[in-house]
Amino acid sequence: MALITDLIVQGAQMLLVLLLAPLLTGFVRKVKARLLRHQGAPLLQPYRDLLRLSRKEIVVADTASWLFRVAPYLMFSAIWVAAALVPTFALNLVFSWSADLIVIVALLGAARFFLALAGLDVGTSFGGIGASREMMIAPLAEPAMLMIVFTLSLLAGSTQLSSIAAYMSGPDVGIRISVGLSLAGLVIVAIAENARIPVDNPATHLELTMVHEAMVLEYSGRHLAMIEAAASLKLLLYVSLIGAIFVPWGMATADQGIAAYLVGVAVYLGKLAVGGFVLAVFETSVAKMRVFRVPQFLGAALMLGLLGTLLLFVSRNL
Amino acid sequence: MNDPGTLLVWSVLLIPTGAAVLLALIPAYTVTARLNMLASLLTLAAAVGLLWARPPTSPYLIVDDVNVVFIVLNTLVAFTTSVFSASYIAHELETGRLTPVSLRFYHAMYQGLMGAMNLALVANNVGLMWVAVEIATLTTVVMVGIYRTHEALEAAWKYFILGSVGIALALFGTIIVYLGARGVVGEGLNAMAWSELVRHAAAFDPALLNLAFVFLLLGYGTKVGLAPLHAWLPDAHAEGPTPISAVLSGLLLNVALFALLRFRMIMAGNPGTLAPGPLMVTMGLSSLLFAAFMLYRRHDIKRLFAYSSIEHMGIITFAFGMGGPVANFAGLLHMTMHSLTKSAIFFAVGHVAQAKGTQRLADIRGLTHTHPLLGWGLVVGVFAIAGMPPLGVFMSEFLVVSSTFARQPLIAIPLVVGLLVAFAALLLQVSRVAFGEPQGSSEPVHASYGPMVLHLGLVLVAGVYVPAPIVSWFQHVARLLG
Amino acid sequence: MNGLSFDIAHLLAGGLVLVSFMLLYQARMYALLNLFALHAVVLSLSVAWQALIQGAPHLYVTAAIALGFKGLVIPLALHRIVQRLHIHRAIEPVVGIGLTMLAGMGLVALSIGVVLPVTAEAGSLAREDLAFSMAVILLGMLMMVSRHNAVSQVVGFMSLENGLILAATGANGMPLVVEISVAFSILIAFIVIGIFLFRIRERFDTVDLHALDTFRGERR
Amino acid sequence: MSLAGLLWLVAAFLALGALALPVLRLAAGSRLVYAGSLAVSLAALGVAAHHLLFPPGAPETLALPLGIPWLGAHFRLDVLSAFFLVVVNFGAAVTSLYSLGYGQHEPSPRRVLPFLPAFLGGMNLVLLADDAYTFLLAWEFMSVTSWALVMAHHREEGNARAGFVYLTMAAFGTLCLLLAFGLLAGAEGAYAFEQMRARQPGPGLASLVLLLAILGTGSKAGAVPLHAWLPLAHPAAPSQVSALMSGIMTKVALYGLVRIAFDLLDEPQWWWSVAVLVVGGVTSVLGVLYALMQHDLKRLLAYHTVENIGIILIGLGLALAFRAEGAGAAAALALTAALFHVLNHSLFKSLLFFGAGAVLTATGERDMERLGGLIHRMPLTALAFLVGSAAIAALPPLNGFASEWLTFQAILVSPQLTSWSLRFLVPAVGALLALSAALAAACFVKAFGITFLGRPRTAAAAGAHEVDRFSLAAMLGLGALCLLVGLFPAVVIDALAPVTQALVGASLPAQLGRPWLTVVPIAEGRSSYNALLLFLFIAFSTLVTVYAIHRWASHAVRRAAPWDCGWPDPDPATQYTAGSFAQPIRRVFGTVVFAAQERIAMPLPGDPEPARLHVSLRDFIWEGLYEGVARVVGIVADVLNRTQFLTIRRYLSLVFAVLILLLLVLVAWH
Repeated sequence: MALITDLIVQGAQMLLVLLLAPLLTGFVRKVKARLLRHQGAPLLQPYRDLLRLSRKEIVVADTASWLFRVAPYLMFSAIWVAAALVPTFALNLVFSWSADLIVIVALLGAARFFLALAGLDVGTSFGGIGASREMMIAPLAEPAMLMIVFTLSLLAGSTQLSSIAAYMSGPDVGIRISVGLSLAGLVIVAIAENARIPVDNPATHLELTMVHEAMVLEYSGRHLAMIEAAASLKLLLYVSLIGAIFVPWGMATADQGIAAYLVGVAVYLGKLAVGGFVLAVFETSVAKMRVFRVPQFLGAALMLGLLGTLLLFVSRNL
Repeated sequence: MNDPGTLLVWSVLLIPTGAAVLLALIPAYTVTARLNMLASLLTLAAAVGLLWARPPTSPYLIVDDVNVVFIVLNTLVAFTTSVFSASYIAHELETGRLTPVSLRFYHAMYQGLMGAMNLALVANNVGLMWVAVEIATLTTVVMVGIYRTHEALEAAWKYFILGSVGIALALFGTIIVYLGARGVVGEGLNAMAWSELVRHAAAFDPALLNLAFVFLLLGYGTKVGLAPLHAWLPDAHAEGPTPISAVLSGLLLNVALFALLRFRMIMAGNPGTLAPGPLMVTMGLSSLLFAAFMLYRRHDIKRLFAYSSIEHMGIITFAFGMGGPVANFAGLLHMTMHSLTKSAIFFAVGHVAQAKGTQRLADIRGLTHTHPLLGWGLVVGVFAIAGMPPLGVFMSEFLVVSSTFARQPLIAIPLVVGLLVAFAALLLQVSRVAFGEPQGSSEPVHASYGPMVLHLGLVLVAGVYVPAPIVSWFQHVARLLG
Repeated sequence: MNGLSFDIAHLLAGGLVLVSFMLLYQARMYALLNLFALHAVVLSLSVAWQALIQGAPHLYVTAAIALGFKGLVIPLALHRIVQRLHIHRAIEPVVGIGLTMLAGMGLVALSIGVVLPVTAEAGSLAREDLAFSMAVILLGMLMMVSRHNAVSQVVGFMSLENGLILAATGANGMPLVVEISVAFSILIAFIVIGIFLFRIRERFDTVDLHALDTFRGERR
Repeated sequence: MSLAGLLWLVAAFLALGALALPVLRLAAGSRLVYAGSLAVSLAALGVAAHHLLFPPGAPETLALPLGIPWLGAHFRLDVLSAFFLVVVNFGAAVTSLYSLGYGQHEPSPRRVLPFLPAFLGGMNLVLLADDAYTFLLAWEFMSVTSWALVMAHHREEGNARAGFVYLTMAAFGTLCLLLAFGLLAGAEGAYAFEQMRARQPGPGLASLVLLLAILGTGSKAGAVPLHAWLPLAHPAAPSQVSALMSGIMTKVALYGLVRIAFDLLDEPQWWWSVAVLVVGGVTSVLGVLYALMQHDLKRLLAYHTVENIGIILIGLGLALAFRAEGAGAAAALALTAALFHVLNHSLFKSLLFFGAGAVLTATGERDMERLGGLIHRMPLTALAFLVGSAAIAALPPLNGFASEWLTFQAILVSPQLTSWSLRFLVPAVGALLALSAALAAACFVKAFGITFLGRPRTAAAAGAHEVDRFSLAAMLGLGALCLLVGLFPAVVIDALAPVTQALVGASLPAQLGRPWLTVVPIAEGRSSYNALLLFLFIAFSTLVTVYAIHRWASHAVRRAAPWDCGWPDPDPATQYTAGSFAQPIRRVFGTVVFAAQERIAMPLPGDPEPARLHVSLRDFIWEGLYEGVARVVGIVADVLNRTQFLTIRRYLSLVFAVLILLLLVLVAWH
């Protein structure tokens, strides 16, 4: 019985993230548009896009191999699973203990791996440029991410998101400089991973400025739909990750009743809205940087992570 | 002459001498070549007999744990070399580098050399030993010059002059030893009989012994080819006939070193003496390092291996200088392994030089492709000499290095450096010679591979298993060496 | 052993060292050869004296060899070589004569210093003899390395070897002395022959070792 | 009993090598030899696996009257050697299987077949040796035989040099180990490992021993800066040999380190781990950076071996640190991670080298710039290579990720350490580890993408064909194994428990008993990883996606020319190349590490010349260390060589000088 409910909750989260992801993207776009004094597309536009794409026929380059057609499914499901493993509105989901934060990062890495391969598959220069730049950004982002994980696990004594969230919501965390540092680092990593301004511009089609878009240039139809969906899932994932770690309040636990779950969902929606708004504001207020400025940007994240760790040692021993 | 031991030891001495006379008389070289082999085989048989039946010690002759192994080794290599030499000189006659006349001379001298070396090994009287070494030197001088080429004669002359000085110094050392012994043992023969000297060593005047050892170290050290007394050695090896190079490296150096060991034992028997260890260690290290670096700039394949002989004599001297049961055992083992391996290498080199018609390293390439057996034989030989397992030298080097490092880490460093430098040099040269795009003629050479294969086989076995009696003899000698 | 015989032996040995010094000093070829003959004569005297006081008749043989072979035959042979090969008269030393003499002094001092710690029971005569013979040997070697000219190098080697004979005869009752002296005579004969009519002259018109060393081992 | 059996199998290997030449006279000679080595290695694998899974109470020992006379040759089979025996012999078996097909393309089998079984025998012997002499004998024998294999294609450009560098470095390592053993054995020569365990050197000497051991084993395993031989030698050898050397032999070298540092040395110092950790971190990052700069497929793989050695060294270093501080469980975790990675790397590195060999036979090319599009012509090889790439890039749920995850867990428990320098060092090492992992992913996107994807760059690549069934069987089998080991890491972890128990006196809690086979290294609440569940999860969601797409989305597919932003260019030269793929990373890291410089030679206007991009990289380790040493040796050799050309008089003066010197010494001594 308990298992059944657990599975139901887990499934609910999977559906939830899947359904909310395009909405978040749409929300961000809307806010950005408004900040730029545009009318902006309606909130539900991303859903419409996905539907339209999935109805179109797909054009596959004749030099493409089976990998080209398999990659979107793989990356989509990998990111979907990763997103489903991050606590959103409830803690201690049934599958959450099958993977900790490191695994989630690795899952995203897997998705990137296959997408980059797909970019190289057709054998065009744009695919190559996208793949190689994507693969430059990742090695810079992952150490920073690990440093953040390190800091958190030092604090919470765990790499399990549920445990971390429980600890952060607990009484004995207090205000720590390390937490702030890792938050800043995580934000930078999230921006880079989601190909947002200033690292990358999801809206552009000016070839030299794009990374992610160049990589998926050859995709069309339902494949493209899946890739878009995966992208917005990833954004959602990071927002909810930040939420779960740094604003861990209002999340339901297994033993509480259905009401708690509803509260959790409401709080979660709030978090998403705030996150999306902040992101939109940030994106509109900065300009995209040159590709080879990105290393410094991410290096800063790494420094923040290391600093957090070391400060933690100090503060612990003072 | 009644007991077998005496008979055997005399035959070890007389067979070569008689053969020498006989060979000097017979003109037909095919016959003499076979006779040479036969005589060497008989000597070997007699020597092997000595393993079981030893003669009673006389003031002149002695067969004991110290020399029995080396007598057998000496005669064995003498025999295999004679086999190799038979096929070698055949080719030399075809090419006309040797005339039948000079060949008669060659064979006679060969047996004479063997007799002299055996005498040096079995001599109990240190004066007699000195005489034997001198004769051996003179015979080799003549044989080095046998090609009568400009270079050969000059090499022989260099060898002759330096050797004579060495002889003189060694003699002076011997005289001083006698002076020291005279007061204790009493005047006359016994005062020069090694067995007596060792027994009474403790009572000698240490100052005299020290003085003697200095002269002996230089005198016999010149023969051993320790740097910087080595100058004659590379040219003598390079310019003489290859069988002589094999015998020089394989045997004569050993014999000279053996003479030095006899006196080392006397020194070890006397507590008051200045420990000869440091002297030998220094000489050994200098030879090792010097030769190791000299290996790099060589252009002549025989000279290359001549320098490697200097290197190994250095290692052996070093081992005896370190002393102690392990190092001394290693030294003795290394002497044996080196003479087997180095002669095998020279067998290969001789045929290679004949096949390619040159001794220039630069003109010999891709040997394993053109002459597989020769090429791989050379490779295996070089690996053996470089101390690669599972070949015998590896064991002795293992023992030397490890025991040295445990006792004197700082001394072990230059030793290891020298070994590594020498290894790299040999590997560099051999991988050029044996591999890569073939150069030079590739028609098969009619060679006798038996000796080479036999030697390398023995070395291979020794790396894995050393027979118990040899071990016990060596251990006894190691104790005597202190 | 009574004082007088000791003194005489001492005198003769010292005389040998003196002659070695004169050899070192000498700069003219013929005079050098004559001096070497003198060297041999002094040696034979000392050997003969040793034979007398030791009552070892076989040493007379050695004395005779020294006198006949090294006192007469070899010097004459060398005379002929010098004539035959037109060796210019002067001997060019590597370093100045004076310096060489100085080095010689140092060598004598060294040999005495080395022998000093030898305890007297080895026989004082033996001890002194040892010192003197070692001095002669070292001086001989010095001569070999300080002369460019092959003949004078041979002379140096022979004086070295005289020192050996002196030491050998000085050691009472040493066996094989005669054999050794014979062996050495043969050795010297080889050298002289080698220089004289054997390869050297045939191939080089001078015995100056520069010519002999044109070949310095491996060609570059 | 099983020890004796293993020794017989070693003998069988050697006999196989000895018989190879006569057997090769037969038509199917090479097949026979490979089949023989397959059988022997399978037997050895069985024996070793049995000993590992059902360990008897005490290790088996055996002494033969060989080797050093008064000592004899000692052999020992304990769980540690059993584990490495499993790794070695499994690799040997797979390689033999692969060679059944691949070996047919060998141009000079007479230079390969005699040495390959001997090489395998030597590696087995190293793992069984229980005294210094036997160990070093087998160790160096392994080097020599593998050198002979490197020289198999001796007429190819640069192979002789590769062999020279390789064997010289091997000799250097052996001498270092020899010195280490000399210290352990002491002056009286207690060479048996049993005696060494009994008599421990003082802390100072022990540290010296450890440093020498790191030098000795590191030079064989390819730890920076002693790695230079590896990228030269591994590509030079035939591919199945490259697989053995990269996948197996380096592990045997690490076995030597583990044996000395964890077994022979008793009281570890905490700073030993600093040495190992620094070496490991630097090795892992530099290795992968070097790899990214390569365009020779086999050399790239060789450099990746360097990287993985670094990862394993990090694990070992952590284990040393925890052991020194007496944190048994953590030490067990780190050691398990390291050994697990040993197994994994042997699996996927063999697989990748097999793939490279397949590409080589199919196209005759090793240069990625001349390949491409092979996935169309060699689909199965491509699939296997893809799995291997994903595994070495540490993607879940494959095996590479499992071991790296464990390593990260070990890093995350480092706050237990009391030493400050370690506390600060370990996070940095962790960052390096993450960096190298991410770079590895980039590198294998490049390796697989440039080689197998895109359009063929040469006719050879276009005309490629799938390889024979033996090779495919070996590769696909390894690929399946990579997945299985990744899905069930608990099995391996439990198998490693006795090993860690024996070495650090503790072991991870048993994993197999847990629900859903979850891996929980320390505690439920702390961290857990369930590859199986994750895999099912992903599979499920993928199926759901696929179903949904095919249920509701359109099925229309149109094949057309690539879009490429409207300017598709048929010339395959317009694709991204290996060099251009690595360009961003080269700009970011290379400018510092390799002093990378890019120069564009732009032709004058009207000049039909194409513009050229010149990229210059410098290998500072090679230039500084190796060429420096070579220069010094050369100078000394030149100086000393003058003594070859003196006159006789000068030689005499030398003798005279030595004489005077010795006499003076004598005087001084009195």
